[in-house]
Order: sequence, then structure tokens, then C-alpha cells
Amino acid sequence: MSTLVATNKKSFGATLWDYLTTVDHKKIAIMYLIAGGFFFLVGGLEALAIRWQLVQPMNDFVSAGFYNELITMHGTTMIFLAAMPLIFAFMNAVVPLQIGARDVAFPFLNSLGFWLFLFGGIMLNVGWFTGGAADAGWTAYAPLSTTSPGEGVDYYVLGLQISGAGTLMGGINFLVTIVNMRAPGMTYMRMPLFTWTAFVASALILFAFPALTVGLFLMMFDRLFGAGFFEANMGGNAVIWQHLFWIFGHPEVYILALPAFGVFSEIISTFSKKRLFGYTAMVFATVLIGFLGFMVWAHHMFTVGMGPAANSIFAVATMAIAVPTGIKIFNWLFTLWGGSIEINTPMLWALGFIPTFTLGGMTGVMVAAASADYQFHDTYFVVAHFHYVIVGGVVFALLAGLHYWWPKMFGTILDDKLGKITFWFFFIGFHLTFFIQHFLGLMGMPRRYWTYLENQGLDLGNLVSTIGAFLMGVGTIFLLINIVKTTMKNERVGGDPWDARTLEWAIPSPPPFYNFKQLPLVRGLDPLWVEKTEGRKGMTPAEPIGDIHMPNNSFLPFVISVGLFIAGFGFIYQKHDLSWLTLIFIGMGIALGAMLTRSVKDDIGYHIHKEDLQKEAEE
Amino acid sequence: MTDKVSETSQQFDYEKQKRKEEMKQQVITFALMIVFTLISFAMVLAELDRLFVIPVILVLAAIQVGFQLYYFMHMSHKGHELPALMFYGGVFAAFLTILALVVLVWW
Amino acid sequence: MKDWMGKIRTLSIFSFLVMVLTACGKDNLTALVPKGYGAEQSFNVIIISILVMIVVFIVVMAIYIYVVLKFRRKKGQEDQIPVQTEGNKTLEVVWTVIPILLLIIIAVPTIASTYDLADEGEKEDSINVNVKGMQFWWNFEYANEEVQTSQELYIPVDQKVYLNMLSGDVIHAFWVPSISGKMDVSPENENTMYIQAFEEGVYWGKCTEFCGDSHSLMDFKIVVVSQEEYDQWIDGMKNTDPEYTAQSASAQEGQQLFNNNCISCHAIDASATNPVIAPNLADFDNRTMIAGIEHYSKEALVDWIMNPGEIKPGNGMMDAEYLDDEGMSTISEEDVEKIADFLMELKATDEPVDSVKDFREQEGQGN
Amino acid sequence: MSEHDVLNPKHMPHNPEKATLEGKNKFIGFWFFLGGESVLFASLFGTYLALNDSTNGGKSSEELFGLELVFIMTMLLLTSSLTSVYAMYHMKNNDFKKMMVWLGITVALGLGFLCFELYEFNHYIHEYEFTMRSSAFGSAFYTLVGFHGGHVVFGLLWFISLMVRNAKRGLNLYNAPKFYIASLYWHFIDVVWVFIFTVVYLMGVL
Ligand code: HEA
Ligand code: HEA
Ligand SMILES: [Cu+2]
Repeated sequence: MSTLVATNKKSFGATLWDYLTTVDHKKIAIMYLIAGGFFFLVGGLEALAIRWQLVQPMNDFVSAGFYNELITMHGTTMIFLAAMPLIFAFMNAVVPLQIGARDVAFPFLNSLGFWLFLFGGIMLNVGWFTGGAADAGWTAYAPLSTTSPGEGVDYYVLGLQISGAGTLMGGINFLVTIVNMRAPGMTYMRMPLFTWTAFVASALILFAFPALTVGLFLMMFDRLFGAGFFEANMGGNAVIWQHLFWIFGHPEVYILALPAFGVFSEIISTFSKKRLFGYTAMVFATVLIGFLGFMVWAHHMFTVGMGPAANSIFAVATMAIAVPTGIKIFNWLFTLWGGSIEINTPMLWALGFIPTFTLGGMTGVMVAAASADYQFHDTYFVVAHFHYVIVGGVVFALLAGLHYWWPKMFGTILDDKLGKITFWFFFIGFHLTFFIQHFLGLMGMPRRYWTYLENQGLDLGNLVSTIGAFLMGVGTIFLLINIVKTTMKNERVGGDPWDARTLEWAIPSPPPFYNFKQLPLVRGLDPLWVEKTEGRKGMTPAEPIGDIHMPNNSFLPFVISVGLFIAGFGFIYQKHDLSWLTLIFIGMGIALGAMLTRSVKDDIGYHIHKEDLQKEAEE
Repeated sequence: MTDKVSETSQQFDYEKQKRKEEMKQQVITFALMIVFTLISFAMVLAELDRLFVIPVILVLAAIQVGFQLYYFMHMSHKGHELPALMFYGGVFAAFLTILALVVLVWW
Repeated sequence: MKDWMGKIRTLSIFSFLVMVLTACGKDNLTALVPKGYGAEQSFNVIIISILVMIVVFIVVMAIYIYVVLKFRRKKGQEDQIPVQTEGNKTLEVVWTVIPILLLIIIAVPTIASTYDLADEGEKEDSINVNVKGMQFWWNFEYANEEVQTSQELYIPVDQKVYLNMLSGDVIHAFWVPSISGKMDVSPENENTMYIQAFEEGVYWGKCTEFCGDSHSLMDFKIVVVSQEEYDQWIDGMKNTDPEYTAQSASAQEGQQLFNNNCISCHAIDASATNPVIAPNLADFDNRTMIAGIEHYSKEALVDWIMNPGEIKPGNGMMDAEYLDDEGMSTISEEDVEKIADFLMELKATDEPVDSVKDFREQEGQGN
Repeated sequence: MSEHDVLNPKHMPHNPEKATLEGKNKFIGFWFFLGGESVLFASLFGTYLALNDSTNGGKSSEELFGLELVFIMTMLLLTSSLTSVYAMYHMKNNDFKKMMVWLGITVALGLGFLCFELYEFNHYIHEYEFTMRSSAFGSAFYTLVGFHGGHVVFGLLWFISLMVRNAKRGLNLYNAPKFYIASLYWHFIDVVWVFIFTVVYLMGVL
């Protein structure tokens, strides 16, 4: 079975089919990157529309109802359809390579996870075209959400349910991959920090998403089947939704933040040419943040009325997270200390990240002080806080990672000059947009405000904020230009363009589909660096060349996702007309049929034969 | 790979014997579970004091679950360290969730 | 690039100072100039935490700037390999322990004020107001007085006033930044908070829990008056008459129209027995604003009645029968003006309290 | 380990479910998944506990629940847990026939449980007009117990499809992990039920 023959010239149809059926983590990574990037642009356009509406008081660029759809979809899109998938893109592209694995533990599930995410994301956005998208905020607090007319919130519920299932699969997949598939010698305490953060983030996914799943089911039953979980008239209680949402929602922000920390740990260490300072403490801090992340969710609910005891407990627990996060900040600073710091685009993002995230974390601690949060809560101060941590932490990391791993993923390197231009526009625009929002909040501007009255002292701040947002837009356009230009030029680079330290740089860029011809023998932290310091070019193999076992491609994940997508419409529209139930049957039939096919058809993969590998080596 | 595919028949018989022992234990466990269930039901039917019954039946339920996990699902065997860790991670989150929803929802 | 970073820093420090010194926002709206007990408590914690944060930020930035300037790779050093340090126990202990101490500095006052603000010790002996939030307006019922009013809550200065808050539909939140922090108003659990204002005046209140289309327009006011004025006002409210007959000819016609079209939802007297369906219009002529957001004037009132959906999208009045499918009034503009004349006769006290007078003047609404 | 070894039923190691990398992955992954499932059910239990008094003037748990049925259901499910232990016992002894028999018994007991549950729901709906829409308590009850019931259905379908698919070819290293994790799933369903009968039914009639 010699699929090794270079597949340079493939017809478009064949390539498409290849991607629709692929179970290769590297291709799935590319699909996550494209889809997540697309949704980032969508969410960014929504943000620009938001800012444009707020450019002056009593503006009527968009209507109140449409504005509410914009913020809801902006938040939902950015968190679930942009940030998370982009993180999954890098986890897929990098984690198996960093631990010296040939693939993830469950390649089939990996592909299923992607397609579920994509169809869930599409489902969420279908609302735009069928009379209005979700409009109850990304947090969808009941009873506003359960009583919101139209189908927007139904699309939110089903879209998130479908893509959430995909995310959960992704989480389990990475956990098992990291537990079981590490190369010989790759002990836990030799794993690169990005892998560690991916591991902890996956564990958070595993424990946090089920709460959202249940919350969404309850909301679906309320909206579509007349249940009364959140309906005060039926004895229900809307606070339950808030708890379920935040039991998921708070760990979610660390699901985003931890891998971002991982990205920076790699970049900072690589470009200051030093091993990570306090590696053990970094690992420990990562785990501790993950653990504490489960005990603080009610800090989003200080004004709900839980009473001073609960508020105090959650306030203190929340503040505690500043300690492990501080450990990280200082360890990064001391990694830089005494290093030989090279400032190129990825490093520039990392250097921009440190002060920005510190600011965001500090305002986090400020809002964690319950009695102060009585003022901050639901104002632009909070908007400023979370954009500082999410954009300044997560988006910066994604952009840094994009420039850092682009060569590994595509074998060509993004233009450094354009990269720096992108950075400066985005960075300055970012601070212009969000720094001033702290003051807007304290000056009496609540969030989720379609408009604000004249003569309230809020005009200038909002104008500045809007200008900043458009500078970020300009930065993003430079990024797009960079990507197009680099792809057109397509100058190839070698396996290790950054003189880096971890395993993924020990193999060609882009890596062959089986990753490692021979599994590498890992002899320390930063394995490639270890070999380099001992004068070797690459890794020492841990096994002789032998047959490589590969999983088969499959079209079923796509089919399952389409099935659930179809069923989703059935669930939504049966509330108007029961004949839509047929769609549920058709959709679930397709999905379950595909699952059944999967379980009765043996899938034991195939082997790349030793001889082919050797032949390839000679070519 | 700890499990050799080809085993000597001696080894196989030894393992088989061991499993038989274990199976006996599991039947005993099962009997205990039934007994616990009976006690729980009986206590409720006897209409004892609420404040006494509720903690007791909860504890009995917890023990039963322990039996399921450690005997029926073999969590006591080696190679289950990580499964146990992750499972208890889930139980921890589960516990917080229930606590919150019971304590912090009505006032 | 070095001076870039420097510039940004000076710029941000400068803008910070500018903000603090000159523009703390609009008086009686901003949380930065507290004029009530709750706002003051929160403000203290805010200040303490900001001071701690400034310390933290200075430390982080000092190290950061030093490292970035000092250890940048210079020309000719490309091949130099720095020492690969593993870590440093002492340092690690230092940056674990110091943040813990700093956090304690914030945590202690936080907990103290959190308990303080939840204190219900004096509830029995204080004014109690039952607050009801609805899309997109507020109703206030004085529990001990059997009086209710809408949109504008009158309280005496320096008195603790307890608010018992419940929502009629979705969750809202009650926020008057200059007087006190916010509290959710939820449909199933009654929340209690107290407010206490230090100065007379009219304070801006906002809904801060996302509640639908006109969430951003669900403004209300707290009118802080002297004890004397408060007593007079309450008296006046008690004497508002459901059988009131209009004085001027046009208002009499207006009353007729009002009785045909509006009375099923709006009451014109402040009695607590009136069902809470739509804002209570007793004392209308002394309002600070129309619909909570428009300057008080006849034009604004007429505009509102003619097309309420234009001003507050999605508000409950759009179900009124006098409106056509487009939400436009089927009553002619002349008639609506008569209704306005009628409403502008309704008052509990002969003239507005001082706070309201001042407010109208400041906002430039003499007419 | 090649596909040849995987599908060769002659030699079975004593932990066939974990003998291949795929098996190990499934084994670990499934345990992790159960960790997530406990949060899922905790969310449902928490919701139920928050709402179990919210009868909105309708039927309450005291008025509804009878313990006889629940006792029978409990016995059925507990027993089925033991029978699936027997099935795994025989799997490890490489005795495919006996394994299938015990699995068959497990499925039968599970079906019995399911019938009683359906009968119970039906009873409440038609005798007491107690539905998901009656009150928040009704919503919470049907959702929690229904989710468990849904798991039972899924477990049964899983067992049955495994049994049908492998009936002819016997045990091998490819399907042993599948049988094993299906039985883990079944035990987990039992774990949940133990809490349901305690928290929902027993505490509900107290
Ligand atoms: C990536 C996402 C991310 C991250 C990392 C964080 C990090 C933190 N967040 Fe944030 N948060 C959000 C995303 C995030 N948050 C979002 C999206 C919301 C709003 C959701 C919504 O309502 O829509 C939110 C809202 C939010 C609230 C609710 C506010 C409200 O609605 O009223 C609170 C309250 O406690 C909070 C606290 C914190 C804290 C204490 C941290 C800490 O982890 C920060 C720790 C970091 C540091 C402190 C800096 C570095 C440390 C040092 C240099 C050491 C020394 C420091 C000290 C001694 C202070 N966040
Ligand atoms: C990952 C999360 C994330 C990210 C990255 C962002 C990014 C941005 N966000 Fe926001 N935001 C949230 C998560 C995020 N946000 C959440 C959760 C909420 C709360 C929602 C709620 O209340 O429910 C929120 C709310 C929110 C508000 C408050 C709305 C309100 O309360 O009324 C505002 C207002 O300024 C805002 C602005 C921005 C801006 C200007 C950006 C910028 O950084 C965006 C920068 C990106 C661009 C500018 C892209 C530009 C695109 C192009 C140039 C397109 C080119 C197109 C083609 C070639 C086709 N966001
Ligand atoms: Cu949080």
C-alpha cells in the first residue's frame, strides 16, 4: 500500500475528498485553522459593527434588536467558533509532534470533533438568515433567553450542543494521546509546556463541558418542549442556568488561557535561547490554575444575591488564582533574564502579551473583590477586563503561534516585516479600544447597551474606543495580506527554521503524514536542544525502521455531523409544526446509521511498509 | 507491553484461578449491595426520622458505588491510577456542582 | 522600538492622570465620585485594590523593561548560547509569598464591606420600598405608606432605605453608581439591599442586567430630598385622587381620551392597590424625565405617546390598543396634546422638590 | 501488533482489553469519559434537588412515587451489573460462548428495567397527568430519570450491536476492548441508578 508517492498534482476534487475524509491530525489542524480563522473574521466584523454603533451617543447605525444579536453572536462566535477551534488547530498541529507520536489516540474521533464543531458553528449562524440570530447575550441568561421570540436562541442552543460534543471529543482525545502515545523517554516532566497546558485544558474541557451540555438541554426543553426549569411561574429557577453556565464558563476561560500560556512558554524560551525558567513550577502552576478554576465560577454572580458568605468565599478563591498566574509571569520574565533575546514577530507578540495580560489579570483581581464588583459588574470595566485577558492573552497567543508554527504547518515562513506591522497596528489599536473602557464602566456605562444618552460624559471615550477597534481591523488586514503573499511566494524552509528546542522541529516542514519515520528517543527536557548541544543534528531513533501503522480515512464523521445538523432543524421547527419531526428522524437516522456503520465495519488501519520508507529515504 | 500474547498454560491456569477467586469476591460484593439496598428501602418504609434516614441511605449509596467502582469495574487493579485520578477529578467537580445547586439557588 | 515602548507608557500614565483629575464622568452618575454609603464602600475597596495593582504593575514592568533592554540579542552575538538556568528556589518563594500577602490586603476589606453591605439589622426600623423591575421601567412601592410610584424613587437624605426587589418578567439589575453598587432583580428570589445617600439631588439609575431590546433605555432616577420634603411628598402622594378632574378645557378633553385609551393600564393616583401593569402616572408633572430618558417637556411627551416603540423599542406600551400595526398612534396629534395637557396637571405637590428643580435647570430643560 | 494478530482469536493475553495500543487508548479514554459523565449527572441531580419541591401546586414526589416498582427495577439493574461482571470474567478466560450468554442475560435484565420505567412514566402521565410540563419538579424528574433511561437504551443498543456483529467470529484483540468498555458503561449506569433510587425515590417519599 504505497500511498507514499508524492501527491503533488492532485485534482481539486481529490484534494477536497481527501480533506473531507482525512483523519490525519495535521490536516485536521489546517481545517481548524481555516474555519476558526474565518469565524474570527466574522466575529471581528461583528465587533466593528458594535463599535460603529457606539461611536456617538444615540446612534442608530443598527436597531436595538440587531445590536443584541450582534453582541450575542460576537461573544459566542469569538469564544466557541474562533478562539477554541484555533487553539484546537495548534493542539492538533503540534501536540502529537511534541510528544513524538505518529498520530492522536483516536484519529476518527478527531475528525468527528472537527466536523461537529463546523456544523455546530454553521448552525449557530443560520439564525442570521431565518429571522434573527440569538439575542440573549453569549451567556443566554434565562428567562430572557427562554422567552426570546423567534428561533435565534434555538439555533444558539442546538449549535452549541453540536459543537460542544465535538469539543468534548477533542478533549478526551488529547488527554489519551498525551497519556498513551508519548515517545520513549518522554516522561511527564519532560513534556513541553504547550503539551502540558493542552493536557490540563483538555481535562478542563472534560469536566466543564458536561455542565454546559446539561444547561443547554434544560434550555432546549424549556424553549422547545414546554418544560419549566427556568420559568418562575412553574416553580422553576433561572439562577440554575447561571450556575450551570458559569460552572462551565469559568473553566472555559482557562481552557482558552492555558494553551495560550503554553504557546508563550515555547516562544519565549525559543527566542531567548534559554530553557524555561522554573519548568517544574510552571507545570505545577498550570495544574493549580486548572484546579482552582473549578472553584470560582460564582464570581460572575456576585450581584445575583447569593449572600455575603458565598460572595466572600468565591472572592477569596478567585483571588487565589493570581498566585499561580503570577508565578508564570515571573518565570517568563526570568526566562528572558540573561537570555539572548531575538525580537521577531512571534516574540513581539509574546513581549506585547506580558504587560497586557498583567493588566487584564490585575483588573480580574479587582473585579474579584465582591464589594467592588457591585460597581464593576456588567459595566464596560468588565468588558475591558476580559478583552485584556482574552485578546491580550489568547488572541495574541494565537497570532504568535500562527507565526511561530506556520513554517511547521505549511513549510513556508510568514513575512517578518508585515508581521511586525500587523503587531503594531493591532497592539496600539487594542489598547486604544479597551484601556479607556475601564473608565467608561466606572463612569456609568453598563455593558450590552445598544446606545447611550447624550451629555453623560461617555462620548469621547467611546469615540476613542471605536478608533482603536478599526486600527485592529487594519492590523488584521495586514495579516491577511501577509498570508496571501507568503502562500503565493511559497519559499520553502527547512525543518528547524527558528533553531528551536522541542521535538516538532526535529522533522521536516511540513512533516510527512506519518510524522516520525522512527520514534525518537527523548533524553531530556527540550529534546532537540539536548541533541544539538551534544553536536548531533537530529534525534536519535528509539527503534529500527519498521512498518508504520496508519488509520484509514473515513467519510463517516462528516456524515454523522450532517445528520445531527439536519436533526437540529427538526428540533427547532417542530415547535411550530409537528411535521418537522420527520427531519429529526431523517437526521438522527443518518447520524445513527453512520455510527452503526462505524461500529460494524472493522477499522484496523493499514501499514506503511518498511521497504517503502527506505525507498523514500533514498530518493 | 506487559501482556505477552503467548503464555504458557501454567501461567494461564494460574491467572484463571486468580480470577476465580476474584469472581467469588464479586459475588459477595453483590450480595452486600443487595443487603444495603434492602436496608435503605426498609428504613424508608419504616418511616424513621428523616434526619437520620437521609444521611444513612446516602452513605449506603456511596458504599455501593464504591463496590461498583472497585470490584465490578476493577478500579483496585493496577493500571487504574490515571483512570481513578481523572474519575475523581470528575467526582470533585460533580460534588461542587451539586453543592452549589442545592445551597445557592433559593434564598 | 525602545522609545516606542517608553512613549506608550508615558502616554498611558498621562492619560490615566488626565482621566482621574479632569473627567471622572458626569456628576451623580459616575461611580468615581461616590455620594452614598454603598458607593463609598465599594470605592474604598476599588482604591485599595488599585494601589496594590499599581505596585504589582510597577514591579512587573521594571523587570520587564530591564530584561528587554538589557538582554536583546546584539549584532555579532548570534551564536552565543546563554546559560541554561533551571530555576531559583528563593526567587520562586518570593514571588509566591508576596502576592499572597498583597491579596490579603485586598481580601480583608473586601470581606468586611461585603458583609457590611448585606447588613439587614436596621431593616425593620427603616423605610422599606418594594422595587419591581419590568421591561423597561421600574415601579416603587413604599411598604409602610401604601403609596407607589414609578420611574423615580424619592428618598430622604442620610437615611437608610431598604429595597426589596423582585422582577415582573426577566432579570434586571438596579444600579445607581453614585449611591450604591448594583443588585439583580430576579423573578423568583427577592433580593434586599439598602441605599443611603449623602447629598440631595437627582441620581441616575441604570438597568445593568441585559433584559432585551431597550435594556439600554431602562433608566430611572433616585430623587434625594430633605426629610421635610420627603414627608410632604409622601403626604401629597397619599392624597392623589383617582377621581381627579382636569382643570383646563383641553385637559378635560384629554382626560376623556385618557380614560378611553390609557386607564386600563396606567393609574393616575399613587394608591398601592392599583395593579402594576404600566407606570403609575401620579405626580407626573413633577417627573424629571419622560420615559426615563427624554427631557421633561410636552413635545417629548407627545412624541412618546404618538410612537413609543420608536423611542423604546420593544416596550410594553406597544401592545396598547390605540396604536396601529406600525406602532403609530391612531389618536390624532391634537388629541394626544390634550392627553399631555391632562397628564401635566397631575401632581402630588404644588411644585417639584428642590432636587428636581435643580436637575431640570442643569439639564437645560426650562420649558 | 499487526491486524493479523489483532484478529486472531487463538491467543488471548490475560488482559485482552488492554493488549493493543488501541485497546489501551479506549480503556483510558473511556474512564476519562466517565469522569465527564459524572459531572453531567451531577448537573442533573443538582437541578433536580433544587427543584424537587417546586411542584407549582401539582403532584409532589410523596404523592407520586411508589416503592415497589422502584425496588424491582433496582434489583434488575443491580443483577444486570453482576451478570456483566460474569461476562467479563468469561471474556478473560477466553470463553466466548459463556460471555455471550451472560451478556444476553444482562441485556434481558436491562430490557426488563426499561419496560418498568416506561410503565412508570406512562402511569404518571395518564393516571396523574404528571408530565414534563406540569411543574419545574416534573421537568426535573423526567429529565434526570429520562437521561438515565436514555443511557440504558444506548447501553442496550451498544451491547446488542456488539453481540450481533461478533456472534460469528468470536473474541479477538480487536473486539475485546469494545466489550470491556461497554460493560464499564453498564456499571456506570448502575452507579447512577443507585443515586437515583436513593435521592429521587427514597428521599422523595420520606
Ligand atoms: C482568557 C480569559 C480570562 C482569564 C485568563 C481571566 C482571568 C481572571 N478573571 Fe476574568 N473574565 C473573563 C475571561 C478571563 N478572565 C471573561 C470572558 C469574563 C466575562 C464574561 C461575561 O460576563 O461575559 C470575565 C469576568 C470575570 C469576573 C466577573 C466580573 C463581573 O462580571 O462582574 C471576575 C470576577 O472575579 C473575573 C476575575 C478574573 C481573575 C481573578 C482572573 C485571574 O486568573 C487573573 C490572574 C492574573 C493576574 C493577577 C496577573 C498576573 C499576576 C501577577 C503579576 C502576580 C501578582 C498579582 C497580584 C498580587 C494581584 N473575571
Ligand atoms: C475570544 C473572544 C473575543 C475577542 C477576540 C473579542 C474581540 C473584540 N471585541 Fe469582544 N466580546 C467577547 C469576546 C471577544 N471579543 C465577549 C464574550 C463579549 C460579551 C458578549 C456579550 O455581552 O454577550 C464581547 C463583547 C464586546 C463588546 C461589548 C458589547 C456590549 O456589551 O454592548 C465590545 C465593545 O466594544 C467588543 C469589542 C471587541 C473588539 C473591538 C474586538 C477586536 O479585538 C476584534 C478584532 C478583530 C477584527 C477587527 C477583525 C477585523 C476583520 C476584518 C478586517 C475583516 C476583513 C474581512 C474580510 C476580508 C472578509 N466586544
Ligand atoms: Cu470567571
